[in-house]
Amino acid sequence: MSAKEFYLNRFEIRLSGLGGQGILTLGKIMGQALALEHGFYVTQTQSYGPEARGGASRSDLVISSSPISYPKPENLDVLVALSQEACNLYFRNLKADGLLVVDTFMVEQLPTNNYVGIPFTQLAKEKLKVVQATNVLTLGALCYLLPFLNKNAAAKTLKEVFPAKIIDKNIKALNLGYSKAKQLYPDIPKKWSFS
Amino acid sequence: MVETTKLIHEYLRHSKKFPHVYCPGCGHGIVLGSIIRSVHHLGLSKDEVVLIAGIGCSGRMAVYVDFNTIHTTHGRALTFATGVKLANPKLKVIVVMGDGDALSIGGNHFIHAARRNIGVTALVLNNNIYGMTGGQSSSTTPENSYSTTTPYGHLERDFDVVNLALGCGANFVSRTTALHAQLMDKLLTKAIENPGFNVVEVLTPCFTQYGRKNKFKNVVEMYSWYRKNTIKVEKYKELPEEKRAGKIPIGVFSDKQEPGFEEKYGQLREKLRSKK
Amino acid sequence: MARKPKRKELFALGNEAVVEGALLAGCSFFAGYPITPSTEIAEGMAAKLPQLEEGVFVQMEDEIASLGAVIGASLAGRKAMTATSGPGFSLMQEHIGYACMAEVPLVIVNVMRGGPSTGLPTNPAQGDVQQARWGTHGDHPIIVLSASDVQECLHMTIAAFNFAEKYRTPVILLLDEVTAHTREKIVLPRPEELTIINRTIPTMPPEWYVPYEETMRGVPPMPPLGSGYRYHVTGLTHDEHGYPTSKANEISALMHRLFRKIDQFFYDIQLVEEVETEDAEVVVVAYGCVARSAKLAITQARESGCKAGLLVLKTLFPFPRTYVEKLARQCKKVIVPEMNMGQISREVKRVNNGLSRVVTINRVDGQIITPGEILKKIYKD
Amino acid sequence: MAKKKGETIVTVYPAWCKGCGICVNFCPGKVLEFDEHGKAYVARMEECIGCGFCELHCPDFAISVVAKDKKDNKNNSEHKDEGKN
Repeated sequence: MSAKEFYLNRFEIRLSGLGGQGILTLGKIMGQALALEHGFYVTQTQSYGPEARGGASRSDLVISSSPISYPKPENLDVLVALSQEACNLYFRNLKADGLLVVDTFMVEQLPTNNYVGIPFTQLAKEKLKVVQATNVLTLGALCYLLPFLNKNAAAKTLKEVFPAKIIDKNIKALNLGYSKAKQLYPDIPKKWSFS
Repeated sequence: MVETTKLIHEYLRHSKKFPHVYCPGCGHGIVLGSIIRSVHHLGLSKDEVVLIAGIGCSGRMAVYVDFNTIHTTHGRALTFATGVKLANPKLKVIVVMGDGDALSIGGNHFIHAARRNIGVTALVLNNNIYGMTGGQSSSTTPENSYSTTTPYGHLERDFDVVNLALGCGANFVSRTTALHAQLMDKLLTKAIENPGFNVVEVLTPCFTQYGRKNKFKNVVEMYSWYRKNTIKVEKYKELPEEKRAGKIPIGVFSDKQEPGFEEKYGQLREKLRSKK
Repeated sequence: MARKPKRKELFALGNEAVVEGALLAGCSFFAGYPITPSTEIAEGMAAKLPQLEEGVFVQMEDEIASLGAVIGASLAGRKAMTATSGPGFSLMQEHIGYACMAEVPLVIVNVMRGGPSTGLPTNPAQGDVQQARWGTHGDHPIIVLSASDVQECLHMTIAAFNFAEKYRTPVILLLDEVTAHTREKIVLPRPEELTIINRTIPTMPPEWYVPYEETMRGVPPMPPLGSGYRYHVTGLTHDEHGYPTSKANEISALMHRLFRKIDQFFYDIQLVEEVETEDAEVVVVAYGCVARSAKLAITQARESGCKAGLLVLKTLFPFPRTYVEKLARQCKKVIVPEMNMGQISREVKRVNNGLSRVVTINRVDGQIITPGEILKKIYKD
Repeated sequence: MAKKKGETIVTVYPAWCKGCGICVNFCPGKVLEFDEHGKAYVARMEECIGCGFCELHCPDFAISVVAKDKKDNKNNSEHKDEGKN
């Protein structure tokens, strides 16, 4: 699980959705796992708005095997959209062969047939009984979909970032997201070619 | 309390020219004497006293006395003092401000220093006017009185320093006049020693810029006015409402010993360190 | 041989890196007032300083008070700082002048906004470059630094403290929202890897101490308040004893010393990074987050065979004129992209003085200048 | 301190006196008066009761009041020196 196995040249991910869905935390945890556990160069930027809840929220990651100059994404390799609005707004920034990951519970009108759809919010509500776990469920799914992001590294980061009393629930969410993605989209990880 | 002049001379900076710049009869000199007597009475060394002044006539005081002295910007003396006290709580910080300094341009700092209860002594030398800039009205210029910027009489109301300080929660709040030097010594001694934020308002005459424009013949008449119109706060409280008008109470209005902000911050540090 | 402990790594915001840098530099006092996009610096200090033996964080009533408290703390012997953004920086200007005049070491971090006025609080801009240079009234020298990535935020904060202490002067570190709010991995240097400079304190008996004495370096020693060296501090022009003066010869000596102490160490202060400038025919001069855009642009230009280079300014003032002049002589075109209407390009043009063609890229819409925009100017004749 | 008359010596340092008149007007014993230059001087030393009002309220630190016996000993000469500053 080290950065040496994969050569990434500006791999760009946008995590987007509504304020309150934990998008910024998701970006921070994912960035930290990739930077500190895997040893990639990572820049994580986000849009700051005056609104703390509701409204659009996004967090961008640029991941690379060499130092990153320009810290913002230019062409997205992955767009994660946890709301219809975010999907509509950012789909045009996704590369033609990029991967769209949506929360099918929140996004009903898809701009393409080529996407990964998992009902993260629904799973969080029904299986975990905590809607706040949506973001970590998403992280779990991404750990499966992106071969360079290891689930154990993500779990380690979760333990560093979250207070002890909510760790178990979050690990559970991480595993659930991972297995759900694996079950629904077994072939996606093979899509990537890193060299 | 005689034989104090020689003592005062010991605290003055011998490299500075005397007599000082203040106009004849200006109470600022009396206040400087009182600060020195109070520091001496408390047995403090010159090194542990920091005298911080603002801008204006009162601001000039700092240069004359052999303490650690800082002549700051207009109205901001209390902010410097907050930094000094927090950085080194062992220092005794005395802040000298005029009325324009403390309550007009520095009003925000005054109320927040009081609210924060930072451990400094705030001396407000209230002469009801901007002296150094030439007699413009300040936030303590009485209604209807004249200044160079209120040539037709002042329409605004003036601040009551004591009530303002009380409202902001200062530990110790007091008032005296330049004519009541013994009371001033007592109040200042107490204020320097007391924890938290301590206010001493000194009514001090400015004949040059205020008295002349407001029907006083000379500075002595202004002192006589203080003698006639001030009353000990204890007696003031016994007066029936109708007899209080025009009387200025002097003395101690609040005397609390709540710990200063710097002390509480020290306790916080202790707590955090013991947890580790 | 004992293995050295692993350096601590953090995934941190630029603002958080400033906090780490300040603590490594020995900062133990912070006074500030919340303002976007600098607030994480205050929040970080609020959490960390009380954990130190002597650390103090205080949230003041406004930015004027914040810098006043910082000056007071510095006079009392602390390494002290504040952080703010455009509007707050404007409020601090009077006290910046005071700190220049009274020679009080301190650090101000300004995470810039666009303006005028409240402007654009949550988007990046580089609107305060000339304000940092000339914001306070009266002639004065000043040191202004910048940083373009998160690790550099840490190192430039340390540099800011070192310059402040070495030259007894306020130092301003200008950041932008992108740099302040980007998270990246930073590596905390081990203390023994760092050079930390502390102010010189007087060593003569107090009676012989002359607070503003002319010295070789032009920087007089500075005792903490209460240490036995009683002297007078003032913002008025003063003689070497610190007493106010209006005598022409004394004022002249003071003012010239203030300038000299910065000027004569110009080569120590001017920090830049040169990227592929050796054979460059087109040079981009940039600072802050825009320097990162420029870096990608010149990489792309080189890939297509265009001899492009980059000069990243880490010191903005005193303006690193020797580097700019050298490159202006060498290349055909100098491109200055910045997120204002031309604040550093004025300096570049002044130094360039007709040597080369100076082209500017200016954005004032709260958006970072992209590598594509710079690339276009590199190619364009 | 002495409250009897005639037990104190009052000194005014003319170099520092600005002639404001506080001492002259508020002295309970009318000890001080103005001289022809408008500065305070001790006109009736014997009337001084040693209350110290003038010393405390001289804004210019130009008046010293000391007990007679002390004055005779050492303070006399020192005070004179300072008056010349």
